[in-house]
Amino acid sequence: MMPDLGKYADAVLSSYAVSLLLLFGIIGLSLWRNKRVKQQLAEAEMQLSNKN
Amino acid sequence: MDYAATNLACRRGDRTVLAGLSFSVAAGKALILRGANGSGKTTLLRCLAGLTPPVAGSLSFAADDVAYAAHDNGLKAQLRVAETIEFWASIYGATDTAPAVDAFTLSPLMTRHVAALSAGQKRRLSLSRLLLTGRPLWALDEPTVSLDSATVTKFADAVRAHLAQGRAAIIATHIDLGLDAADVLDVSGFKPSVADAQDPFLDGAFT
Amino acid sequence: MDYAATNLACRRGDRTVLAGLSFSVAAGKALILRGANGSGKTTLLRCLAGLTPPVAGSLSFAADDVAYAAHDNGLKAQLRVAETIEFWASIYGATDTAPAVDAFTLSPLMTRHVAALSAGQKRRLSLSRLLLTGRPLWALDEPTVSLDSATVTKFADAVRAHLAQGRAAIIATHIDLGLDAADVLDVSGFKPSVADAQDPFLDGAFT
Amino acid sequence: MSIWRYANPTQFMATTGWMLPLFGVSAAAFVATGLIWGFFFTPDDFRQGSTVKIIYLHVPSALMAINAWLMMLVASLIWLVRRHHVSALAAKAAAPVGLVMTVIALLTGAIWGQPMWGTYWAWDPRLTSFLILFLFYLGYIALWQAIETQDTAADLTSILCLVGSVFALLSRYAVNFWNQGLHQGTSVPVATGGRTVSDVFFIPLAISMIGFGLLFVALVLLRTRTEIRARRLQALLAQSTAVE
Amino acid sequence: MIALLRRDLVLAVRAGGGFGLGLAFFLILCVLVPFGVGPEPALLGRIAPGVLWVGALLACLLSLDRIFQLDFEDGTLDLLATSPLPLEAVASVKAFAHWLTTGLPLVLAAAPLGLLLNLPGAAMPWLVAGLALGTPALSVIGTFGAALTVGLKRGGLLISLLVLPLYMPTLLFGAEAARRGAEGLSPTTPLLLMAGLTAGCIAVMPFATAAALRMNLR
Amino acid sequence: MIALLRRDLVLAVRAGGGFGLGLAFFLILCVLVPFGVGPEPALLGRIAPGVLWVGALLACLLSLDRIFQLDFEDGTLDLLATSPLPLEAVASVKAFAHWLTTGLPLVLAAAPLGLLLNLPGAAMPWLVAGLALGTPALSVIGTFGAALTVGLKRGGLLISLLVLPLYMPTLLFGAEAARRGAEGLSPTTPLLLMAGLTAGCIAVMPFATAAALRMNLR
Ligand code: HEM
Ligand SMILES: Nc1ncnc2c1ncn2[C@@H]1O[C@H](COP(=O)(O)OP(=O)(O)OP(=O)(O)O)[C@@H](O)[C@H]1O
Ligand SMILES: Nc1ncnc2c1ncn2[C@@H]1O[C@H](COP(=O)(O)OP(=O)(O)OP(=O)(O)O)[C@@H](O)[C@H]1O
Ligand SMILES: [Mg+2]
Ligand SMILES: [Mg+2]
Repeated sequence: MMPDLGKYADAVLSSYAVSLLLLFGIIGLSLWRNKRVKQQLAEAEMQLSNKN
Repeated sequence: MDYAATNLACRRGDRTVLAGLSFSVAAGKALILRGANGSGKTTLLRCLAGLTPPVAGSLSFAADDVAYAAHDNGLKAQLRVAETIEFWASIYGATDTAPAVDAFTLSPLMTRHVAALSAGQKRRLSLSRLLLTGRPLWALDEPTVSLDSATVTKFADAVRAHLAQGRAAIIATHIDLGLDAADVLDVSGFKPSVADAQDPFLDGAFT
Repeated sequence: MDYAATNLACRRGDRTVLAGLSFSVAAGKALILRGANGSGKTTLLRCLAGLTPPVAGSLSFAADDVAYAAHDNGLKAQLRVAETIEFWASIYGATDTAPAVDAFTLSPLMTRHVAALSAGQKRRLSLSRLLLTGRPLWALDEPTVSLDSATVTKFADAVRAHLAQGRAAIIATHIDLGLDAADVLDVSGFKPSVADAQDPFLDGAFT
Repeated sequence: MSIWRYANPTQFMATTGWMLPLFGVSAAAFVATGLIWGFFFTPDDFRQGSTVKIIYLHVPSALMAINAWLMMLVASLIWLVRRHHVSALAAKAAAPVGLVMTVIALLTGAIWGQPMWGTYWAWDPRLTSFLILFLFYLGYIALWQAIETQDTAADLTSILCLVGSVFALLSRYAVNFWNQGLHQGTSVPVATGGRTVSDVFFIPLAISMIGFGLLFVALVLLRTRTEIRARRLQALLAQSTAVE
Repeated sequence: MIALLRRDLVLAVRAGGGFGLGLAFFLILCVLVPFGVGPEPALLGRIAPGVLWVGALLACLLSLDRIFQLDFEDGTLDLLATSPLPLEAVASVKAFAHWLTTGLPLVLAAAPLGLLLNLPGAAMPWLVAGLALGTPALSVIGTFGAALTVGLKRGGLLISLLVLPLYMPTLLFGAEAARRGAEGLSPTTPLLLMAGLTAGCIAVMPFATAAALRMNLR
Repeated sequence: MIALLRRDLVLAVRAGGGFGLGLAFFLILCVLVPFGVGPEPALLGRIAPGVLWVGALLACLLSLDRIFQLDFEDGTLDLLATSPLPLEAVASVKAFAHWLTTGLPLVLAAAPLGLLLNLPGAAMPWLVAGLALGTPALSVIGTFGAALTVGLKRGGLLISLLVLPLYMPTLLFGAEAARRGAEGLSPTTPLLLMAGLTAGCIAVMPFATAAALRMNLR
């Protein structure tokens, strides 16, 4: 299954590893922050509607 | 000429602080702004001076008519008193600095560096700029801060002289200046509702 | 315990501003400093707080007994109100910040950044530090600047409570705080003569 | 109904609510197809050996790094001219994504450089201008972070984006003038249609490029939604303390 | 406007800043570099134009944050903004004052300092010409950066981050001109390009600066 | 003391400063130098240790004037001086906070940036070791310089002038260690000397700093 990368295996694998790490990093960060802010907003709206 | 504001709303930072405020100051009159700390006096004055555009409403005068004096003195510690006065005189194209110097008894201090003035002396120097602007509407933010009582009286005299020339003043202050030709406006009464905030993120609802 | 100064002379920059000043404040009493702008109130307070050593004379108390509040607020725009209070609490080892917060009604402002406070709100925050110091002698330089009248009353209450604990206060101010247990000292009467300046270059004569 | 109604936060939230999953899923599909195809099912290049596989990451990310900045430029202009808040927030949301793309392009390029040119880094014009782009992203993000008042932050970053774009172009030109490079020229000139990469490499590369584009859109939509919510949260809190 | 310029210069001189210090910084850098990279004359000569250019840039950067910050903090900027002077004029005057106190001394000092670093004689006139043409752009661009960050305390390093990429073209043209001069090639093209760049900056940037100031004071 | 440290770090981060920016400056410098001196790898490799050291120095310098200046201007320094905290402790904490936000990021970033400048691999560990040992001294000495100039507005360039000569020994030892490393010689002697210097500075300078502060507040 794994293709033979020859003497450049290090370069190819590390570039894939680094890139995927960064991509998943930004995706994860975006999702996490989205969830957190959504929750905070919901709480704030709840509080305000209770107040009025 | 009247200086009027109609249905004004003003913002400070991200917050709409005042809304629905209207007033009119006739020539020769003063308007005293009252209100507890944080009620929006500074916000209003900055708006009148053209520093923050109003969120809503309109003003009957241009920012060029307004001489603004803020909480801060706007003085340079390294300049001498005389140099400071000359600087503002040439910015405003004023030729005669004597009235400004006399109104706040600055002549004994002229050769001092601003750094070596006491708090009240600094305030006096800062206020003297008003007489150099030649502008008809004074917008003053707690001008009497750290002035002693004799100087407060002198300051009130300067305001009266200004008004007597058919000009006007809007003054935020917590003390009584003893101006007879003064209306009082309490800004606490103009708290905005959420709808006044004019913020597209507060229209409609989403979660 | 009495807080006394004997024959004090104080310097500001290169200038000896006060000389021959003596006073004594009993526990539970306040001393109000009066004097025109530039008469030396700030100079005296800085000397009491240990920032400038006296040119002559002596103090019956240590700088560690003094909680000093200056003209400037000493606030950081980037910190929140709560963070500011916590910071000073831990510097002074105070465990309970509630009295400080309550005395100046800061609780609605706790989550705000200092940058987004009005002038009077900043002053209130700055004064709240006094209650965290736990020090017996308050040395306050025009503490009521830019406070509205309701807050001035609250502040006077705080001073009274402090005095009621058998402590003392020295307050420079141009307004009337309505403290009954207060003596008044006018610093204008202590102008130094040339001999008082204690400057070796003014002794003897040479040309 | 003009297109500008999407610049209203409520409208934007409603519309993107169902668009976002669509973009997300298709981005995942395209990126996965492109990269798996490229990594497992393409032959080695006769000169570059297996390192040619890096191209499926390097070129799409480089492309998106530039496009992200262009998108920010357009959004900034819209904010400055028409003052549509969503557009300012979209620019804010895009910057970190663009930054990540730039970093990926730089890192994969550097890793590729070692076997090809014998060095991780050379002061080649294209590489250099990418490094400058990286700095622009950093500055832009730092300025957003540093300013409290949201509208002011939007205004100032927009101006920075505008001025920065002009100077980025200028330095691209100046850099060329300064050093002739090692880096190969564009081999996918879309305008002329001719290309020097053979189909075996090109098809997965194209899929990957589309995938990165979709991924960018999906991320920007998601992050813009977050920014809008954060903004509403802030406005609610601010106004409730002002009104009370 | 002249009053503002005079005031800024007086302040620069009084505050222990002024002409002397930009220069002193430049001198110190030129002393540091040989310590850092070692004393071989040939090596120093090669890197001299670059070092002098980088030094000019850093001397500018070091002083940028003060252009508006002090005026902002003590409230003078509010007063200037409400004065009859248009903010564009304020921006230009500030940039000009900055150039007079930082750029001009560097231009004058470059020749003797070049000697210190073994700069080849052929490169000298082109280096000086480049600095003379380029430093005004540095001041104008830097003033823009200062206007962007004026509200922020401790903006010092943030300015550097924002402004340095904007300095890149000027630096490239300037160093290129000096290098071509050293190698006996004609440096007119980069110099002309740089002159164009500087002229453009002087014409356009004050408007961006004034806009940024207005937004920050709001 | 920990409260003060925490406050300083929070302020550094909030004000758009903090860890990132010292680093960004360093990065920018490493980008500038090749532009200035030209792109040849061999040349760059030779001057790399010197450039990185000079860069570390400048990154420190750029941020020095803010150590006390802001606290002085808004009156906090008066309040700190009358607080139970001894001024010596204030001085140490300020220096430590400065190192955390400026020196530490530089140490961490030196290796990757060395790559950018073609720094020979053999020199790398010694360069990093030198920076790790030397940057604390830079912060402590810089804090002293900041205390000397605290009363003066626009002290920025004056500080540089005062502090740079004091930085000289650190720079010399550091660059020497990196160069010896690059040439395969043993760099322990300069490193040991530098460690001694740093230890001495950390022990003694806070007293000088506190004394300078006291005089300036008087
Ligand atoms: C850090 C170093 C590098 C950077 C910043 C970089 C940057 C870029 C950029 C900006 C593009 C342009 C994409 C476009 O115009 O469509 C590109 C394309 C490309 N790069 Fe790099 N590159 C780097 C190193 C390398 C290396 C070492 C190689 C291999 C020898 C390489 C091979 C390519 C190829 C084959 C393309 C596609 C060209 C095309 O088809 O348009 N790059 N790179
Ligand atoms: N930069 C700012 N950002 C956000 N809100 C602010 C800002 N400055 C002030 N505020 C808030 O706006 C409101 C109005 O402030 P303003 O300074 O106008 O009050 P003021 O009437 O002048 O009070 P004072 O008598 O204390 O000077 C206050 O609640 C204050 O907390
Ligand atoms: N840094 C300084 N150097 C030299 N002289 C100074 C300095 N600061 C103030 N002075 C002078 O010292 C005198 C006393 O000043 P001080 O600040 O103590 O007055 P004050 O009573 O507090 O006045 P105010 O009511 O205005 O605050 C004044 O004449 C002032 O001009
Ligand atoms: Mg106010
Ligand atoms: Mg005083």
